[in-house]
Amino acid sequence: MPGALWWLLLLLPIGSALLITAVLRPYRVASAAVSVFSAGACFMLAVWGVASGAAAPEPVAWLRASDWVVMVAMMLDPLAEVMLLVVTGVGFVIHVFSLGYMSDDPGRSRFFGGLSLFMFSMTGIVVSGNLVMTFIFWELVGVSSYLLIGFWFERPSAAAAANKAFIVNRIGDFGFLLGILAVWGTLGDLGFGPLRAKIEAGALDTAPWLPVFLMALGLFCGAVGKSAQVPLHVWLPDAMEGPTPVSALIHAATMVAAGVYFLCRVFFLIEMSVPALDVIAWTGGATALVAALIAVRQDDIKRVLAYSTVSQLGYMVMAVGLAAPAAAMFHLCTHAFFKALLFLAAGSVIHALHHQQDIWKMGGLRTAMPVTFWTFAAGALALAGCPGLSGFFSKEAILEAAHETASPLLWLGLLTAFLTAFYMSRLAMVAFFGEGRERRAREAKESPAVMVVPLVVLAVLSVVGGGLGIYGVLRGEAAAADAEGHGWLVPALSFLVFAAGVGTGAWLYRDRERDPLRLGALRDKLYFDEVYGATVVAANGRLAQFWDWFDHFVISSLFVRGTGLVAGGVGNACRFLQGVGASGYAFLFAAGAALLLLWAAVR
Amino acid sequence: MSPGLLHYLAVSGLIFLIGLAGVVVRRNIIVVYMCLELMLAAGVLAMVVFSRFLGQTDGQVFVFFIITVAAAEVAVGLALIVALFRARRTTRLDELNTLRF
Amino acid sequence: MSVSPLLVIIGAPLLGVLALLFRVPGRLVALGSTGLMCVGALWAAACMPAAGGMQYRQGFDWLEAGGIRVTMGLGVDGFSLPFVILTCVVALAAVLATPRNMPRAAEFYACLLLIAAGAAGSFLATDLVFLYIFHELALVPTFLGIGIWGDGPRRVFVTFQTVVYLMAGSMVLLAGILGLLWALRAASGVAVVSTDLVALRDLAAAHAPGMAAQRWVFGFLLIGFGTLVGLFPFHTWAPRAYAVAPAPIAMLHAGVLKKFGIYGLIRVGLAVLPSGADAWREWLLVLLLGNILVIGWAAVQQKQLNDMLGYSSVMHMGYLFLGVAAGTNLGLTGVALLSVGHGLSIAGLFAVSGMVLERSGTLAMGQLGGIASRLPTLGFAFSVLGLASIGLPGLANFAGEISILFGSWGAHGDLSWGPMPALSWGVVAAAFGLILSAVYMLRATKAVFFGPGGSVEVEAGPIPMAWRASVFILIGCLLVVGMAPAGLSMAASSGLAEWLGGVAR
Amino acid sequence: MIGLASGAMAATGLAPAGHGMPWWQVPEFCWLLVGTVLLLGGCWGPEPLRGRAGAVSTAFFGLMFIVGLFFWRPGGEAFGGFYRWDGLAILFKRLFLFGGLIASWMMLRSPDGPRSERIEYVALPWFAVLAMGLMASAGDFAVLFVSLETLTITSYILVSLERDRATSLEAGIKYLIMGGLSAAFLVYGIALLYGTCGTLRFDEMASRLPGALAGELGPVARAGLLCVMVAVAFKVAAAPFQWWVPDVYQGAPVPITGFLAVASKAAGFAVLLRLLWGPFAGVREALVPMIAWLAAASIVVGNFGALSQRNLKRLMGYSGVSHAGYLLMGVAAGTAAGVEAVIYYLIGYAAAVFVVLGLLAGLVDRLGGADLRHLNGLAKREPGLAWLMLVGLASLAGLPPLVGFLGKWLVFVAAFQAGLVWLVIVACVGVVASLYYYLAPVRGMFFEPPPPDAPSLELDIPYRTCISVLMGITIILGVAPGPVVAAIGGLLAGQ
Repeated sequence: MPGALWWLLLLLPIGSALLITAVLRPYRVASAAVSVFSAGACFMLAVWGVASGAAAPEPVAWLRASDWVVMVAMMLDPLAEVMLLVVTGVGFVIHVFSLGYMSDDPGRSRFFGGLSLFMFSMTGIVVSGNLVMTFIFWELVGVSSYLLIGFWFERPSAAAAANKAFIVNRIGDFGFLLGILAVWGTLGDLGFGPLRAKIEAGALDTAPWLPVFLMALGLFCGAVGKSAQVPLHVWLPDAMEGPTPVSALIHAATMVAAGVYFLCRVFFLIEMSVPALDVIAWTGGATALVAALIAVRQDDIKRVLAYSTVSQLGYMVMAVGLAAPAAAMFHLCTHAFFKALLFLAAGSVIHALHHQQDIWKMGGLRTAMPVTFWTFAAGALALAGCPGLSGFFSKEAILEAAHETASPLLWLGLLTAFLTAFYMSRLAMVAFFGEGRERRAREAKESPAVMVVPLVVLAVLSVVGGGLGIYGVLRGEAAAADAEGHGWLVPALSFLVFAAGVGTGAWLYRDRERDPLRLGALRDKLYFDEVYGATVVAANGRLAQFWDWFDHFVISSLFVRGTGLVAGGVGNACRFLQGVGASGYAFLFAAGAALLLLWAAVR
Repeated sequence: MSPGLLHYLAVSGLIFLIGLAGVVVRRNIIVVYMCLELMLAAGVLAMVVFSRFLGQTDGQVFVFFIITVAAAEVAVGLALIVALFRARRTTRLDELNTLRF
Repeated sequence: MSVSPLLVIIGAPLLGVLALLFRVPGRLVALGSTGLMCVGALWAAACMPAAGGMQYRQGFDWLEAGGIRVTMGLGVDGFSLPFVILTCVVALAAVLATPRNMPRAAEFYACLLLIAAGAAGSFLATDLVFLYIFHELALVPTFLGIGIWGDGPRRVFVTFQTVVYLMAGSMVLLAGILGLLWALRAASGVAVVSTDLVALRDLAAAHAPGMAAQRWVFGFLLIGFGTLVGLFPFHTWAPRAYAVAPAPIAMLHAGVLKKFGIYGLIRVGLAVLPSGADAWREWLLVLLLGNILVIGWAAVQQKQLNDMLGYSSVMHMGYLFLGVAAGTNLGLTGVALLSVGHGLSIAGLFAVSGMVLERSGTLAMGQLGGIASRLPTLGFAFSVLGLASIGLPGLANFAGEISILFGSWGAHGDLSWGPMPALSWGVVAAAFGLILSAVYMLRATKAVFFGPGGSVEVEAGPIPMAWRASVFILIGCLLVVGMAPAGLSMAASSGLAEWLGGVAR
Repeated sequence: MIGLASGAMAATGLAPAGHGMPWWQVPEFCWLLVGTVLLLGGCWGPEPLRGRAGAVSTAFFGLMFIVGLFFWRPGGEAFGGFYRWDGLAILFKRLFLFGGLIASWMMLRSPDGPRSERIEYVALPWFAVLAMGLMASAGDFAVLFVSLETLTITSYILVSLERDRATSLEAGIKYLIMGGLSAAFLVYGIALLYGTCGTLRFDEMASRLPGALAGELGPVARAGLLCVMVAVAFKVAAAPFQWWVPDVYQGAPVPITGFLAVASKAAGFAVLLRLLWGPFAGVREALVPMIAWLAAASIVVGNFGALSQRNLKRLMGYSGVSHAGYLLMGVAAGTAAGVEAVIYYLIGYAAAVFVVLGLLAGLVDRLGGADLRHLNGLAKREPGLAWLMLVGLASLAGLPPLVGFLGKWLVFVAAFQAGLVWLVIVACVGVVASLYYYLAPVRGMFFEPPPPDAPSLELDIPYRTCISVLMGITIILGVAPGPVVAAIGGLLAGQ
């Protein structure tokens, strides 16, 4: 493939988005067709390009002022290629699924326009060759996410969730931007290639630890926001207000993983600061555990999956922090498959149940929706770490990394894995087994083929994804060779916690009408929203109130109007002086003359 | 001791100030007007004195101009005061207060 | 004098005003004039030679008195070109956004055209005095525009406050200009000082005024120009004026005319008084933090859509001032880009809020809601423009913001690990401001356009084509500049490099 | 017959040769003749002539103005130096004639009372202009005193001629008393100066005054100097001697207000410049701070006092005080540039004031008064007139591209270059405040609805044209000031 064709990867989706927005909005079928076509074409292009090993195209200057240039440059190393295939592949599958899922929505054009915009932005992040370009597409995925979460903007909850997602991400981006600026300010470059070269040449070797730590931390901030790490994870569960394909594509498989991808991309920089790696690892570990705990006691099918996503993202970030970016990326890929699958399956269920999402109102879907059930089960098992399925391998790679560094994070990871298996079996038991608890559940029917086929495709990937050699590609040829020789301890422990988790879940939730566990704190998401409401949001409100008051009453009233009043006062004084009548005038006249005389006498 | 220049000047200045005070203090327009004439007279006195002491006649000629102008001013002024009295039945300055502020 | 694009740009609106005296249909004249302006701007941009320096220069000696020679001159360089284009586009958009049933239409269009002429003239003038004169030209039309067609119970008060405040700024500026000429004359000893900008710059380069003079004069220029832009704490006129003004006036004023101050500060202040600028940098930093943080938070608190837009507009001026404080080529290029972006986006936002007001009779965010489902065009336009204004990549504002932030971050490439310079702290605050701007803009979008319907009835008829055209022209320009900012940025950058010469760091 | 005679005389002042200037070339004689003939003809002439006296007077003003504008060349003096014929005199005389022309036109056409039926309104402006002309040409304190008092006494009559109107009389009386006071100061000052310098001639005093001030009678001379300055300050309406201004401007008939505002103030400045570049030249530097303070006080009192005025005429009075302040800035600069600026400013001020007051004169009785509220809705009733008024007010406020801005620019530059930075800053503050009150009438005209059942406002075409021409002057002098500024500079330099 000629290298210049890579540009189509960006041009097709943005063209599709613009075309739909500007022209095709009234034509829903055409919009959908254009969007799906562009997604498909992108996937084909990606496969073709990767297969033929096409070189990256010539960069183009986007913004230039004196000697400062921002390039639109592509960087297509194995990391990017793997991610590209995952993004375009999963994206295409989900586009197809959406055809069915959104078939009866009046705003379908807008939906597909948003999806195309997202594909553009996400592809941009993947192929980006420098920090500013990453930041640009970073913001753009944020916006497409905002638009799609708020797709049903008539719902106040959706509009609120969209805002929350955008603003929380902006908080992360604040640090991200400063990190980029710091990198540029100290290393004087923005491109990943030159930066890497400089660092490998020892540019940071003599640096004090603090600036490098802050630099790495700044970049990590972006990932914290985008990949929903504690403490900025709060937006992701709310983002489930969007249509389910969006949740699958953006808020499970691809966009939220962009943070992890980016960390791997700049790992050469982050690894220069050991404290930063520690911070990253522990943030990831904490996220994994906290989210898994909360997931245990959620009742909304999508929210369980959302917290599970947060938890798995924490896993990946932890892997980066443990200096195992390949493991992180591996888990990212497998997670993309099975989490997309899980969401699509959940979408299939929701679609069939006419937008019922509470698992306690489901039940018995195993028989009503067999394909959905089996694919869901495949995904759930993969997520839970069933040996032989993709999730087992990738999760095990991460735990292995923790084991190698003898980090206490290994135990934390295992606990999380147990919880994962537990809540997934809980979800499957409550939603699919037993009897239907509501009429809608009892009357559910299998979804149409356009939705089922993507499920099957993803299910296959989830099952075999561990064996596709992705890990090898990511670790490089040499590392792949000695990857075989890992010990027995970690796989054994993994299997143990998997079995324990599934067993406990199946035992506890078999034929239940309501949740046997109370765990109010977990049900209330460990009060993150409440704490933020009482602190950050309240402080923001107070500050806004105060400065508004300051602006109105101090600056505007006191200074500005005060000046006006003083002027008016002087004017009135003049006026009243003028009211004294003719004799008064004579007196004032004489007084004026006396003043002049006095002045002359004093001089 | 014969009165010197400064004595005359002092008298003239006093007359000027008295006139000024009258203008400021008095409320009757005619009286005020007379006080104005008093001030002019102070000027006239000074002029004549200086003319005398300088040994010139310029100043004394100037006095005639002053007197003429003052006469014209009085003519107009009295006409105005009469008109005012006709219109308002008053010659008091402090009752002229339509134009204020 | 041959016909140059600049003559077209400046002449079209003035001729339009003349034509309006003769009972010609106002809308037609206004559309024609502003259309011609756009043609002129395109012509100027298309035929602009790559070499730097003032282009299309023409002019003549106008007045020589009191040791000061004033020349009437027009010219454009890479730095003023973005502002000129902005003026023309927004003028056209403002005319298009004017409702067809505007009462006293001829007078209204006359006001619009006069403001447009004033703005265009001040960006095209190559003479310090004319720079001032053209800006002042817009004062009375602003007064009439807000006072006659404005809305709200405090209309008259706000109108007076606005023009008196602007006049105060202008007078500080005038004092600064006089001081500048005086200082230059004292420093150089020439008998007659020419107020031609090029001559002034060269004179200052050859005979720089003393430090005390630079400090004083730059202080006046900073506060004078700053007041016109809405530099904290001299900003209070702006949000109130825009809240009251009719949409087209607010579009032109907030979008274009306000940029005059920042343009002048760079064109005159930085070029002629670089040491003065250095001396004021820390102060400027403090004040611009007021713009970004104080006004940013105050914007969050606003309850009226127009108020919020006004505050947001003032807040974004802080970013422009950050670029000025940095004084680097990159930062100042960013100022030009962000001026364009902000001008286009705020103009569009005011157009939308004007339409919302027309359709619902109120702008209280508490009473509005769900307009996007009744009038999708409005929702779409507001979302895009709002996102542009909070710095969405792909739209023009982002390119400007990122250039300013990079340009202000300090020297790059050196591995000295000293403490952060003050400017960098300003950048930190500015980056924080990006969060604030997202908070207030998205909140407003949600309150007005999303969610279920509000408590007031929204009239859901079709949106007039002209209005659509207006907003889509603005969005189109935002997209074009945002997607491919290199053209403008290189023009601005080379223009600045030529203009400031060794001055810019 | 009168026409013929005056036409012949109008050719006077054409080409004075050298220093001697035959008396018949002094244009004031011609003006005196016109005034006298008009007065006598108006009193006793045949009825058709009497009815047309106003028109004849206006025509002659026009004629004289044109002659003065195009044919006068400076240089020379008459009556042995009592009468100067230099550039300053010529410039001011043109201004006076212009003021007389517009004022008599306004009285002729304005529906504000059947003015031209009273012969005083026709004839007295001639005597006033005559007096002003002499003031501008004075070479001796005697001439100065007599001409100044002639002007003052004429003004008393013009102001208070509307005897049936209480405000007119009251204004007249107040003017009379304040004028008398100022005359007394003038006389006393002249006497003291005469006594200490031993002369009344300007050129002789110029050389003797510094010595006199330093001599043993120094304080007396100083007091005399100040008394004269007080009288002049009164004439130009500078604070703190401005007390008569608001009342007189408000009480007088509108055309007279305009005449006072333009011509009388200009005459005051003519005297001031004459004195400072004549007898007081030696002490000018010492007087500058005082003038600067007077300027500052006028700017503050005028501008701030006007802020809450509700009557347009009274507002114009305060505005006149403030403009006296700006003009004094130019004087305080003490440079040729300052004098140039003052004259240019006066021209622009004249045009703008006549636009505003001319419109008011034309409309005042159908508006129902000269209060600001009477202007309400003018833009809806007569948009053209409202815009004319707006231009006039904007020019007074000093907004470009009108002549008001240019005048201020020149004055500010002159003051700044002279080092009066503080004064420029005070003036800037004043300008800001002034915008508020100049826009107050605009607010009424443009923002407010017209009163219910308001009568239609017809203004005949010639009158409109006249005002439009004046507006044109404010715009043209603002847009293309070069030639006029150059001409002023040339005349002052004696070419």
